[in-house]
Amino acid sequence: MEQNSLLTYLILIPLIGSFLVLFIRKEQANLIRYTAFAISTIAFLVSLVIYFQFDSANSDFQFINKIEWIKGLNIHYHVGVDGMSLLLVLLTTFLTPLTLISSWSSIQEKVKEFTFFFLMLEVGMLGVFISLDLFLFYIFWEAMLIPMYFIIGIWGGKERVYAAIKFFIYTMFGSLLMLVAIVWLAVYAIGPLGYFTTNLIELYTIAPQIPMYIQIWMFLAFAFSFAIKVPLFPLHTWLPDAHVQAPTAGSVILAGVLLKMGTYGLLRFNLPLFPEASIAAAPYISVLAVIGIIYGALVAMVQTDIKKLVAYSSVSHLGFVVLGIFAMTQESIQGAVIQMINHGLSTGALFLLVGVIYERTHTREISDYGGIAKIVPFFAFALMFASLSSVGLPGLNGFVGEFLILLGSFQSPILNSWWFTVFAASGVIFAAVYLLWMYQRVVFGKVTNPKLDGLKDMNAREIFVLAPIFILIVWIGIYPGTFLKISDRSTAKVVKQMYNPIKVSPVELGLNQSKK
Amino acid sequence: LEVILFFVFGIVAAITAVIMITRSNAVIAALYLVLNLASLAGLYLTLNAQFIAVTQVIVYAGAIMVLFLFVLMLLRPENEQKFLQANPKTKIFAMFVAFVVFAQLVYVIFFARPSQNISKDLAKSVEAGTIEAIGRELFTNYIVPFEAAGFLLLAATIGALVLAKKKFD
Amino acid sequence: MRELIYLTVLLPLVGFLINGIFGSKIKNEKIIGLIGSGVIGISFLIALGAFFETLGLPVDQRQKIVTLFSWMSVGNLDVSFAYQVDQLSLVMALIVTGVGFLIHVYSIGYMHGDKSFWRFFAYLNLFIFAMMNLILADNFVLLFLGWEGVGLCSYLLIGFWYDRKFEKSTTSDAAKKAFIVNRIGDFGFLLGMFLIYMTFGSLNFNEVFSRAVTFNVSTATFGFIALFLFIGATGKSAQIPLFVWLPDAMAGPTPVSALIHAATMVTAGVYMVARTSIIFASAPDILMVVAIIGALTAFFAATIGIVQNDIKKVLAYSTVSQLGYMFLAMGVGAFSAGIFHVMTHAFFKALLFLGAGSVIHAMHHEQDIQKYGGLKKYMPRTYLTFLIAALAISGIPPLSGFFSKDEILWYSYANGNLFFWILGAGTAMMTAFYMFRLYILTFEGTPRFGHDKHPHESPAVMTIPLIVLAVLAAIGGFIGIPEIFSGEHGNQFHNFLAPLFKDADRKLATYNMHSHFEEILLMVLSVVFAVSAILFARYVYLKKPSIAVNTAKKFKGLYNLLWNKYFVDEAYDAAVVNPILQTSRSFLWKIADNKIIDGVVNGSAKIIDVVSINIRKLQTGVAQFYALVMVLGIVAAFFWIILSL
Amino acid sequence: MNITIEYYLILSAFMFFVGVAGVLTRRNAIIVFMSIELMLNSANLTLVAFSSYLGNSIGQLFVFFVMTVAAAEAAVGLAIIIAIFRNKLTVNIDEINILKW
Amino acid sequence: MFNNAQEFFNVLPIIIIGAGIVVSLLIEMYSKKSEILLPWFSVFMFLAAGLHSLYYVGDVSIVLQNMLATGGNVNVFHAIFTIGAAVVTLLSIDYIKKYGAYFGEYYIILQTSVLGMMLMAAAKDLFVIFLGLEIMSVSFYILAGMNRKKLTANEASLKYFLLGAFATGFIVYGIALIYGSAHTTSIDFITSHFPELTKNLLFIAGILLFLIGFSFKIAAFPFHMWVPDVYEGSPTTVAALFSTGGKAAAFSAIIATLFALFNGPNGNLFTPYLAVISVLSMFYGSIVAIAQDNIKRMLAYSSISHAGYLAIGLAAGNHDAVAGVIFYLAAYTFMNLGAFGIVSLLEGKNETNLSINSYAGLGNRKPLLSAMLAIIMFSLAGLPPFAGFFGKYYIFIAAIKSNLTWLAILGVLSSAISVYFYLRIVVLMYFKSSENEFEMESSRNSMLAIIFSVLVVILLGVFPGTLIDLITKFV
Repeated sequence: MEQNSLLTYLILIPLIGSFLVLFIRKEQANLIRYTAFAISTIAFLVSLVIYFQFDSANSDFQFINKIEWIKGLNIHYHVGVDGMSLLLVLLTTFLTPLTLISSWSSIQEKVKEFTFFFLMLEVGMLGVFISLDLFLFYIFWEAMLIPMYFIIGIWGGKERVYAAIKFFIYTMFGSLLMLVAIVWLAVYAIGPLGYFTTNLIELYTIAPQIPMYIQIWMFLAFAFSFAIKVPLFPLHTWLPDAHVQAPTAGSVILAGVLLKMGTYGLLRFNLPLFPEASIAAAPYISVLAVIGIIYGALVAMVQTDIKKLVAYSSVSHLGFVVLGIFAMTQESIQGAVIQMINHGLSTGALFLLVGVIYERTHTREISDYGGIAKIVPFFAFALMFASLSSVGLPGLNGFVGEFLILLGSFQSPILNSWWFTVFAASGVIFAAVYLLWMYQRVVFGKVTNPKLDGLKDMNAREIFVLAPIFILIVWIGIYPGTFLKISDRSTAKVVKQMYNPIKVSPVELGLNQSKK
Repeated sequence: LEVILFFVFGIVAAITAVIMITRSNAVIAALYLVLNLASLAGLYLTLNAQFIAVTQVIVYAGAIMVLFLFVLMLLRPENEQKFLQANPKTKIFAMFVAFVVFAQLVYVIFFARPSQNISKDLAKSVEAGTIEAIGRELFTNYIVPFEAAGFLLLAATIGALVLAKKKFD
Repeated sequence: MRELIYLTVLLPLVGFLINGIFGSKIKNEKIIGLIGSGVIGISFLIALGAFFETLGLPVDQRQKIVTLFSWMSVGNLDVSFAYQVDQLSLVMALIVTGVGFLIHVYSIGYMHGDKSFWRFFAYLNLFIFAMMNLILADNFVLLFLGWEGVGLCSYLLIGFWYDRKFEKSTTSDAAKKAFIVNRIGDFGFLLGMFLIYMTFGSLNFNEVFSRAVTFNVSTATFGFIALFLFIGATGKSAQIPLFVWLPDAMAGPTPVSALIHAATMVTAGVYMVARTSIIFASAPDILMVVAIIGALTAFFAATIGIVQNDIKKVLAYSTVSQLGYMFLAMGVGAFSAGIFHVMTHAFFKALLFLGAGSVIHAMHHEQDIQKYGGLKKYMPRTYLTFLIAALAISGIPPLSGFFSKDEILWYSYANGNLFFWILGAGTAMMTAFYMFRLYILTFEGTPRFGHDKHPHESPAVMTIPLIVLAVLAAIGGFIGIPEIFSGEHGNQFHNFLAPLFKDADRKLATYNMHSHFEEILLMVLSVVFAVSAILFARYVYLKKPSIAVNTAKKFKGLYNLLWNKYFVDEAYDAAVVNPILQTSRSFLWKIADNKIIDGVVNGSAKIIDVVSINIRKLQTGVAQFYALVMVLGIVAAFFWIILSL
Repeated sequence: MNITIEYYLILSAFMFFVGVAGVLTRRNAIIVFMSIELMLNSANLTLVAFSSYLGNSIGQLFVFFVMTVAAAEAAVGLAIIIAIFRNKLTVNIDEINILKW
Repeated sequence: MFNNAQEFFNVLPIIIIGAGIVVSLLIEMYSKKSEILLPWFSVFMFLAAGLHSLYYVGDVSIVLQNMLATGGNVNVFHAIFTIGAAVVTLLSIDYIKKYGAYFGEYYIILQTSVLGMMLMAAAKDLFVIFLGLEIMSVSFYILAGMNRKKLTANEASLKYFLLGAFATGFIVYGIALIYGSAHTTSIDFITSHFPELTKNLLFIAGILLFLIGFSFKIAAFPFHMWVPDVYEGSPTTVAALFSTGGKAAAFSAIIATLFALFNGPNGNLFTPYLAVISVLSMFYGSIVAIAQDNIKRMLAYSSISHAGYLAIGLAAGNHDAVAGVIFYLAAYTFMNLGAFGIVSLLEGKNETNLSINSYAGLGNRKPLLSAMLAIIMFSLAGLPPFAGFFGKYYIFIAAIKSNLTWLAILGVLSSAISVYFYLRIVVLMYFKSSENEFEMESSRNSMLAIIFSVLVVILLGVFPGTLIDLITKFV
């Protein structure tokens, strides 16, 4: 097939950039910052080029770039995007420069290392979204942990070490089982294909033939690691610590992109690879998702730390996404995809805002605030806007996603029960409760804390960071078509695969796995 | 005759071995070891392995054991207390474990019954034991191990030198 | 004009953007006010033009849909920003823009000198924008957008003075309460939408309604849909059990209470039920539920209204009770009557609030009617308009209130039963009573306020709207004269709306003819009730104030019950809010999350630590022990070999 | 009766056992080392027995090399023991346990 | 004797080392400034041998009366040994100076040990294996005790020696039994007749004893007990050699001898044994390592658990397994060389700064060094994109191919545990601030060695393909 190396450039730019940064003397912090920003912006532009050249009428992978890598094991450097991944790629390249700017004032020491790790992180995330070879995917998936680990551990808050280790081991533990599953799949492929392969596109046609009782295990192995990343209740406890301890930029990327890797994985791998198992598991996963929605909301409601509150709200929001994915209707999956973007934007914005105020007051305790609307009207407005988008107010992005997800899951033949949606929808109420309550306690009322007066309102840089996000929030809210269109075909394809997975003769099934 | 020889040497070897490990005085133990080795040499003779028997006497009973005795004299370590006096429990357990190994080996041997497919052919075994045969083999087919042995000894010599040198340079 | 209808939506948005973005720069209140109310005025004119244009058209062409662009289209879901012009939406549009315009003008005076004047107008415009979306939407999702949008605006406006105290708590508490209670309603509305989509495969009004007639769908399904939608309605329109937010909503500036919490937003529920009349009509049981809820709400709210002393509180409860009326109308299938009452109510209730506002304005934000009295001579215009409004709401012919209210009462008897009528009439009586209690304590009698206060008539910019509204409140009823008076060409308003409800009416088919005699009799009865109530109030509060005090003493328990609004808020707190908060804080977070789940995670790490600390002791450092272990390993291996053969 | 190979094997097994037992029980490093030599010798016996019963000289060659190895080990081992004795004035291996855990 | 020049050419690496030993002896005796000359000579020699064997990996042959094999795996192993040894030599140059004592013998013994390893890898006959093993072991005993003034060193060497000799006893006995049942010691014969030979219990017992002996050398549970003490006691650079060359050599011997295990019928005869010891080693190693605070000891336990992973490969016993094990060994060699190298660099006089707590805050003071150590730790923990990960991956492939999925799962579980203590180092270096600012004398040679091995680790991680092809071509 014809090669298209755009995606490779997309990965190489931050990769090379990160090393480039290492060569700048650490005294010139600003130079480092600007270069990093420039690099990530270039990456964003490249991704825009990809977006404009992307043919959304075509459901297959595009911009495929396949280079032989490890001949002995038939492993290729094999990348490409379809609608779903393209959106997430855009999200990544979009958020990275903004977060970099946002951390200009908050990150003062070890700027060089920070930028290095940050660009590395971008490489990892992009790689996860575009790799079409399970081995390659796994490499990026794991490698991405390392920079994040350092970002949390070095620039984090008081409990950062604990948080970093917890984050690392939690996720690592999950993904190791996936590694076994990947290898198993590749070995299984020898049966039908006659050769060992981790090529996703080939596996799409083979994996569904795996007999059910093994498929379940495969499914679980994959789902486990993704569920930890999402995070799905009850595997979410690393999230509050990581989010709270990470520096602002870290939290933004963590919430904005990393969590999506989990849901993306479910969508990209679990469903198409193991359709029967997914259908069998859907109700249970969905129950967990719904529990997560309500549980996350309830716990968020009673937090005293703004960042923790936002963190738990992510648990709740991601619950919606998972529900949408496992409802397996066109509407719900589209909703899930768009909701991934939404959550990235709105929660990202929330974290940015928390960071903005934290930089000034160095406290995250809600009780230390109150009545700052008078002092920092801009901030108040921005926070209101972000909260509303996260509450899912119609006309803003949050609504589109949640509405589609709920609409879809309500009539999902897989779940085949209203109750999932009924309970999930109650999360909408709670979202309003905890966010508005937080907002009220932080922004409204009289100024009680003397430290607060003389607070500076958001400066130009911070506004510049938030403005694009807000524009997108409204855009998606009013005219989501732009983005729904991209992923429409791909999601439709997934749904199709779900309902009629490729069937083959049982003889072929038992080929070399009969012993197992 | 062969039978008698075997039993004589065998029993001597076995007994000396046992005594060797139970003596509290190291020097005495060493001497019994010498005796044991000698009796082994005898056994080798009954097996028509002349060359090996001789080397056994010269190298082992001679050189090596002399070395041992030297060291013993040199260090003159205090005697241990009688066997089975110090912490007997562990020792008995250890004996038991070792004995289990023995039992297992015996079981294996009887289970395998090598004598079924190995029948002694006097002429050949005599021929095999001669110095010519061994020499020929050693310097044709087994030249590599032979060279290797040379390096081994070289290393050992240097090592002994380094480790036992009186003072550092 | 009809195809320009979307401008009535967009103009307020423009106003909002201008005021919102540049408002803080523009120092001049005049300009801001001009922009704010100007855009609404223009929208009103457009709506008016569209209305007359529509009147000119034959009945079957009166509906028109203006599509702007597609919003969400996934699978077979296709929702657009599309606005439909038809009789119902036009009536609502006229009410919203008309009354809205007046209130904007009024606010220029009322909010004069407030430090965030611009913000106020921005919010108001945003509200109108949302409200127009709500009523002009041609599909449920867009309606929902307006639905939540107005909720947001009411949140913003209730909390407008975010640093002020309000009763026990703060304005922002009230605001939050309003939003969240609304959300609970919206939750029902959402489910309703999902079920509709599941049943009819679409969310466009026309498709859904036509399919509701053609598809054969089980009554149960209709029931569920109707129920869910009605939950939404109760939230928005403050019906039992979700009415608790409305009284607190009075924390906002008075014009807000007039516009949002009296005239327009709270009637959205009624509008929605009317809009989906066909679905409700297909679920008679739910319709009955609606009627009962409506009647009860009307009655109990009225009882509470009797004893309140805060002028706005009284009006608030009267609003709740009037809304109950409208739902009663809906419940008995008198949809057009309900809408008719929405209109008249918009007039006189807005008038009442604005009047109250002007009083409060004059009394320097004193809201306790016990501290008023004899204001008649200080502020004549306010006094007069307020009186008209009071008479109107009490249903004194020929004021607008009389026609709409009486029509509802009649249908509640004709299509419903006597019980409804009694509740309705009783409510009417109480309404008349507390309205005049309010009126008398405020304007009649001798001043009860200190000499530090110098009440004065409000400026023209405030009084002119009062007068306009007063006129409307007075004559607005004539477009809906019942046919027994108007004779052969029937009830205008009815006939105008009729085509929208014909399907529903056919489904219900309850025009069991009653004689005109009954109708007239009931009419007279209700009027007599009202008049007597007024006189009684006059007697009690003007002639013998002692009676009031004594009765209050005599029925202490009942009085407290009413005074504390049946303790509903407290009940909710105790039954719902606190339990959730407690479990979340002390169980879910502190125990489940930190102890159990994290406990497992950290615990496993602990275990491994302990194990390793103990195992390392195996390394005793004695060579012989090492050898022993080796030999043990060998023994084991040999056993395995031996046994495996 | 004639001596089948089993006899030799048993004998060597026995000596092997004794050697192992010695290693496991004695404290004196030198004696432990001697026990190891005993083990080697038992192995040698086996080898020689096999070689003469099979009538090929490989076994005996091997014995030759084993002896070489034994010599080398003896040299090195004794040197080590001397070295440690110089530092610690003991050759009791259960006292030589500063390295543990 | 050699039949032609080609054969001579093929075994050249071994001959280079052999000759080198003699030359070094002469240098040591006669040269005044042997102190500088000798190490560099041996580095050069090692590299020469290593590059030669890498370059001529293609010409597979069996020479010298079926005693030695050349080409293919053998050469790969030779390369691992020699290059590893070169790195060790570089590390040693400044390290042994720290102890004030300089022994030229050190390098010579180093060379002999390498010679032993190479013989083991190349062996085609149990004789050669045995002698190679002994040469290596004897040299190791000496190296361990080289630093005589140190009691720890003495103790280490004594323990190593006694237990090693003990294990040798078993090996010899095993060989005796093998010989008795196979009537020969030629590995080819054993391999080709493996199936019918395994009908003979005597043979199985022999193989088992042989395996056990080597399980001792590869430090697999329960024959690992010597490892922590010896590593801790002996000089760091030497420990590096033990943990890399020694292990690799033992594995090479197992692969060479029991090649039958990896192909042909009832090859999986010993799978249960290997599987069990692999599981035990993995978990024992990674669990006990958590409680250590001496870094050398921790690395020792980690090497035990790595022996476990490698044993998975042996248990799997198929072509991928061989390739996987070899790759893993290569990767592991350079990881450990790097790790021990850094330790030796930071180690102060008379064994200070060995507690992992003394690594706190290193990230600020020695950015490059700590970065490299971090990379090595991640690689040891098996994280992509470093060599360690790929080794594991390959071995798991092998395991799963021969239906040992459960073994693979246990493997990943234990590596999940091991992450914990590897990360401890990283945490200390970067997330903690240092309490004692010790000084370390910089050493260009050591730095060179370390950087080299880290580069190899990264390269093997990112482009494992080349090495894989090299290996798989000849399996």
